[in-house]
Amino acid sequence: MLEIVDLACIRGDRRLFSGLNFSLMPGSLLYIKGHNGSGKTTLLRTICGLFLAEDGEIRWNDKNVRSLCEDYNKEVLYLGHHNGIKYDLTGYENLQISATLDGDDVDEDKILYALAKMGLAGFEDLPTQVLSQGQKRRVALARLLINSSKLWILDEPFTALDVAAVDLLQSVIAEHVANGGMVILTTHQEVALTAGQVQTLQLGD
Amino acid sequence: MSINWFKFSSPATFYPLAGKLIPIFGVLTALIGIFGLYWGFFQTPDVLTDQKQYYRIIFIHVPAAWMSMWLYVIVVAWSLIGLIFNARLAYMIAAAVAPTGAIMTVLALFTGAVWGKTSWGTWWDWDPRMTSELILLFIYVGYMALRSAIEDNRRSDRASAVLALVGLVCIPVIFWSVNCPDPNQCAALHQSSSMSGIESNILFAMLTMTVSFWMYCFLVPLMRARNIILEREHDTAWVTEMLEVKK
Amino acid sequence: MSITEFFHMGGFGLFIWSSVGVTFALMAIEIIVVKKQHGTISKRLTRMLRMNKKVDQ
Amino acid sequence: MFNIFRCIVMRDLTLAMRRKTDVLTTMFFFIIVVSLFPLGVGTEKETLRHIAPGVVWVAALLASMLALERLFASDYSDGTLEQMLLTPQPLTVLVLGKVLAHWLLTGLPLVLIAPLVGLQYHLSIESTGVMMLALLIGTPVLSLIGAIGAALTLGLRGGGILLSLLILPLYIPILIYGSGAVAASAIPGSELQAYFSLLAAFLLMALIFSPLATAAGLRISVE
Repeated sequence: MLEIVDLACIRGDRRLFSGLNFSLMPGSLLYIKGHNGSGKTTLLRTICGLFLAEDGEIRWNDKNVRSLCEDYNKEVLYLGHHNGIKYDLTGYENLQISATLDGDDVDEDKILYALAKMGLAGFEDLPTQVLSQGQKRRVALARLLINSSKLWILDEPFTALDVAAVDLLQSVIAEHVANGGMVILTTHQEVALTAGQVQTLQLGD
Repeated sequence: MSINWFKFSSPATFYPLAGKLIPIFGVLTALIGIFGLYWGFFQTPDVLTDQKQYYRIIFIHVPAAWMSMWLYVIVVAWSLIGLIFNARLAYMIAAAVAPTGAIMTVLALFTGAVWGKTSWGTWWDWDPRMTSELILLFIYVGYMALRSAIEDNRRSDRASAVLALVGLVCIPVIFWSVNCPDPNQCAALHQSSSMSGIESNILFAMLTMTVSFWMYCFLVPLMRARNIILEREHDTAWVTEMLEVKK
Repeated sequence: MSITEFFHMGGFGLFIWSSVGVTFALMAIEIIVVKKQHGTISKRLTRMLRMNKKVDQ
Repeated sequence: MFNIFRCIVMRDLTLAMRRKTDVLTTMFFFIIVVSLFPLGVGTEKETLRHIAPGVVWVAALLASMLALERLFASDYSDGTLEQMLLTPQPLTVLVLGKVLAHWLLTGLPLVLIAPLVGLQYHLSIESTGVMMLALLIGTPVLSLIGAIGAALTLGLRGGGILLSLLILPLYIPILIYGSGAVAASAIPGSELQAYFSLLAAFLLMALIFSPLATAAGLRISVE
């Protein structure tokens, strides 16, 4: 269970937001809405631990995130604007490295299954450099399938995706939320949820 | 009365305090400086006979050298306070002190070179202490270069704090390796520092000059800190209202 | 310690007075530069303030 | 923990193998710089033998300095560095892995090339051996301390020059004792043990402290 207690962030001498309070129960999805520059990305990066908040606290299962550090990282998966994959390595190698780094022992066919599910069958051992922008994004999103983190933090995950990929991603998110996961995402598309509840947070005036 | 340190830790309260302290340090620097020079040039008896008149350069060289090293420790101290307490003001003071430290190093190098010319005949003979002073200048320049290369104040504060810390850990090793390049027979300081057999008047004059330099090293960083505070807090309420009052 | 002797300093006068002179000159320059910076910053900020005030009306 | 370390090192090595040219650039830079000095200083045997230690070490410093920029830059630009910060592994282990991979690609070739330089500068076999050993112990320290600078100047324009401004002063002890060892080896009957123990002490200190500083630098730069 994630809890944010009067969080405040300053970026480049500009106070983005302050006194932010909300909590997220397992099996729920949080939309963060706001105009550009309202601090959406900074908030996401603060929650996952990349950005140091000015003051306020983030608690995971009632324990401050800073004291948890590595254990908290195990629970969180962050997908930002960058794809987070190496363009010289193949899709398969990228996933395998990120799996070992995340500490999940993932065998070969699980990775191949994830890549196939994301519509990359046959592209597994091509250097991701040659893939299209959408396919690179799919390789990055394939990590969601093989990762065991509870909390997903996705920063505009639907960009550069075609219609088929958007539906696919929506079903993956819905499935994750259905079996007790938590998702925080900033997006313009709505995600049709079967189970779990949806919260929205408006940032900036 | 218990001094509430955190009262002065916010830029808003520090700014007027610095404003009050600046004239005090200015007067102190001038008075003690003049007194020190008078004592150094007129009170020293004829110990400083003709061929040793150049000795009077130490009244400037030694204080500048001490201050250059002392100010680096101050920069690291304030950077540490900033890192630990996440206090923006501490970073600003560290940023304000560094340029003065660099100037002190330049002064120490220049007066040291003049001293070298008079006593050993060459402007620069790679004397270990002078080389250490030169390396200290490079470290200052590196610190200030990193600070100015990063626009985002938050990152430049913390990045330069880490650099200052790494520099502090390395400085003893660097100074030691410069002083004793051949570890087998480590002639620690082949130029034995001439502090021991110093005549009391000269010592007194030099110590007064050091105090005067010390006051100077309070004065200028405080002034520069006020500039940095103004620059960084320009959109806060207290700055706008202060500017209105002044207008 | 006549005046000429004072400046002659046993032949080292040039050296002593150049180092003393450069030191105090550099210190004075630093003080003046920082003071001037203070002036320009507060002037710039007051001008920005006036501009914002005009925009608000 | 070890297989994480191994995974990072293998990842960086495979990445480097995919782009063969990057590997050789550092080594050739070293050779070029070392070969320039005789053209400038003169090719008289005695002077060459005299300046060899200093030239080799300054060239090693510059070569490892220029290679440092690539240490984190490509990971920073494609977002993998962020992912590394978010893995449940201690960042210092990941940093050590990356620095080891970087050293294998840039520091080790310098050590292997040293005999060639020994020939160029008419160094005796014994001196060349001492030079190789000193480089073997010294270049990792260069990479470790350089990694701190690379982390701090991540993503800054003009990062290369800035990086050298920050880090070269910190390299001075290694330069002094590294070249001191090679110079002392030319004098018969001189004791080299002290030099190597000092270089080893620097290596140990760097191994302990620099990953901490680099990790802190990375967290600050990736923010």
